[in-house]
Amino acid sequence: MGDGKKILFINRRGPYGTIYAQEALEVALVGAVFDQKISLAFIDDGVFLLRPGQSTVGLQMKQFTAAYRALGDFEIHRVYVERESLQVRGMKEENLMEIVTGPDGGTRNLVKVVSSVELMDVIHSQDVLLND
Amino acid sequence: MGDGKKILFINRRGPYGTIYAQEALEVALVGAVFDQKISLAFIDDGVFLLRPGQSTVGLQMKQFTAAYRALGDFEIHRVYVERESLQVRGMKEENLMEIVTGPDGGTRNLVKVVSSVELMDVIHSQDVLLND
Amino acid sequence: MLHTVNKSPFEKDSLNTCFRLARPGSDVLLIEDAVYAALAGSCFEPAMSEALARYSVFVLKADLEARGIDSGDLISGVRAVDYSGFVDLAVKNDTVQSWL
Amino acid sequence: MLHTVNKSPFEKDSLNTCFRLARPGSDVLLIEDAVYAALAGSCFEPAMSEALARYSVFVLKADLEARGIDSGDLISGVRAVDYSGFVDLAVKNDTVQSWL
Amino acid sequence: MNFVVVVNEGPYQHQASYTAYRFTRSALEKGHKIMRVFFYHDGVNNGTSLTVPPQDEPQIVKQWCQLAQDRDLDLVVCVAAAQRRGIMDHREAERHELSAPNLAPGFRIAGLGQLIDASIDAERLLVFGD
Amino acid sequence: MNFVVVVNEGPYQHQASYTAYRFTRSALEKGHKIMRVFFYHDGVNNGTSLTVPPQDEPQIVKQWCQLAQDRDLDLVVCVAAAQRRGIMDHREAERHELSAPNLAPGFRIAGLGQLIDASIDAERLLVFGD
Repeated sequence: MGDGKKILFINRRGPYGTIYAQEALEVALVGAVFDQKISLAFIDDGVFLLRPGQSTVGLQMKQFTAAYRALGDFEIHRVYVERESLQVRGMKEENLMEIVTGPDGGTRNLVKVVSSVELMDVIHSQDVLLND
Repeated sequence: MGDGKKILFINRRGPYGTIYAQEALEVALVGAVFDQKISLAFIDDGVFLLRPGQSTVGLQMKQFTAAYRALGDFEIHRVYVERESLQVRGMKEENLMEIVTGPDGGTRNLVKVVSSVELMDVIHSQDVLLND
Repeated sequence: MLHTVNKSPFEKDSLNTCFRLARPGSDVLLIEDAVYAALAGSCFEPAMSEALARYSVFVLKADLEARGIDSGDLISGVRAVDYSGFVDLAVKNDTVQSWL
Repeated sequence: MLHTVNKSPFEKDSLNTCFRLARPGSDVLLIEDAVYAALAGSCFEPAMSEALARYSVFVLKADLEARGIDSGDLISGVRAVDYSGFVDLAVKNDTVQSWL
Repeated sequence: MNFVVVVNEGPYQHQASYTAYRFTRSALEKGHKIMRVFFYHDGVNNGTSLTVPPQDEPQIVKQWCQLAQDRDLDLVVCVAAAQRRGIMDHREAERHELSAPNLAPGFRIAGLGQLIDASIDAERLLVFGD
Repeated sequence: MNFVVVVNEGPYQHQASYTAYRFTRSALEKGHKIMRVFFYHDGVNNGTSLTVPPQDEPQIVKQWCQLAQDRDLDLVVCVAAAQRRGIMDHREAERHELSAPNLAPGFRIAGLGQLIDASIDAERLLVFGD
């Protein structure tokens, strides 16, 4: 983990209805190779991005959210999900897509469900906030 | 007033933040020369379009809402404004921009404030609904 | 009359406006991000249940599947249709209103 | 920290999310359609009044004027700034979060 | 039955163009007629000839072009909206002395009257947007 | 102070590009530095050379070009977002064998690294979008 800037990518929209989250993921993956302290946050409809079981065969669009798992292969600090956003949407914490890191055994899920108050602290401790 | 189709243009967004209302007005003005029974409805943030006192000098954008008055020169059937949308936004009925019609004296304000239930009937009695 | 809605009810007010202005007996079709409104257990479920007493509510199947929502996740009474069913709904009803 | 919001609170949830996640003491700047949130007498006034107890709330003057909102229409405590004031707010705060 | 379809958003940023395309294709497959697809607002950006999307993503502009060719679809890009956003056919590019047109084959540029005309003549009008 | 400005929406449909432009101009007038304006998502459409808006409306593309020229501003259009949406410079148009480029003068096309780079080096980053 570099001593670079703390950069947080905030996702607040669901998948497929718009391209914002897909293109934001492309930025995050590029950012991950810059040796900065990168995190992602999923808030509001952004929590739908980590909903499992997505199949775009019928929609004939790219199922890009599978690529969130690739974040585990990079030096990503954390993936935060706001608990209040999940609750409002009837989403269960235990049903979120996992993003696993740690190639040599001892794997760890990067996804961390946090309260609004905890997320507030995360947001206010960043150097750069990117969102769309 | 022609016996053409009843076409309702529905405006649900305010001015300047997006161009939808401005370009929708361009369609309505073109539609007005086609000898159809044209009406407009202002719902949700669309009621902000008829708020008086708009000045875009500082914004350096076109103050297009003045052109709603031009509707009075065309064979427009009615301009409906939803009362509930006004109330939620703290807007007073008597403060709405007037759209006056009737060139030879006996002028009449095309703008009619209606309840949600009345507007429901208006919407369901149209042949074509255009919105953006 | 057919009313289509394409916005998540957690993000935008479009579906609430549809439910305020669609006449009882109307068909309401949820497409794109609006399919999240049919998710059981959300804070929007009471509004949707109330709407189901007044409208026939449909959801576009491809949009559900893409968003990881299967039939077991739906509020009961909501019916899934494919694009062909969307066309049929547009044919069946005299006019279509898109709440964007 | 500076939080900017550009969406009408009657249309989208952005401002509510801002108020949920902005730390007390933050600066909040309403631009574009978000300036409608500062309108006195709307159903959003209670939320805004509560926010004013926790944040310094600013509105962009050019956006107010364009939308026909004059200083007498504003909820008291909200302060109007011009683009230069916007830049000053961005300079004064270490980070800027845009709630879109 | 005779439809007119209105598309208000460009390719990729919003799902609107995809949904409109799927509806249109399905209606045609069921034997209905699409008298016109009218591209308005940012929808005019669907008419660009210059997209090169990644191969594993929808080729929505090409799909519209192909459908136009296969089914003799009338794809109309609004001229006023297109001028604001930089979509030009040969005639417009020449008139404004701009380098080169970028309107994709299968699309044509025309006025708002084409939308009103279609909404009068068609039996159903559907709007796809944001 | 050193800013980077991100623009996520195209010209005309949304106010984002206007607000970003006014912020940028004001910051420059106050003596600050704008190290880069990065156009992402539909924001890439600000880089088209083919807009001909009505004369009584903002000429936002030309305004960005002019500001770039006057102040030596670095206007960067994201290549991946631009390929999806049909914004091309000479090199890209040749590579894809497309008719002609449509990138406006004053803009350049580059990768997402330019956004990350800028967000690391600049003291403040502001996003303007929908």
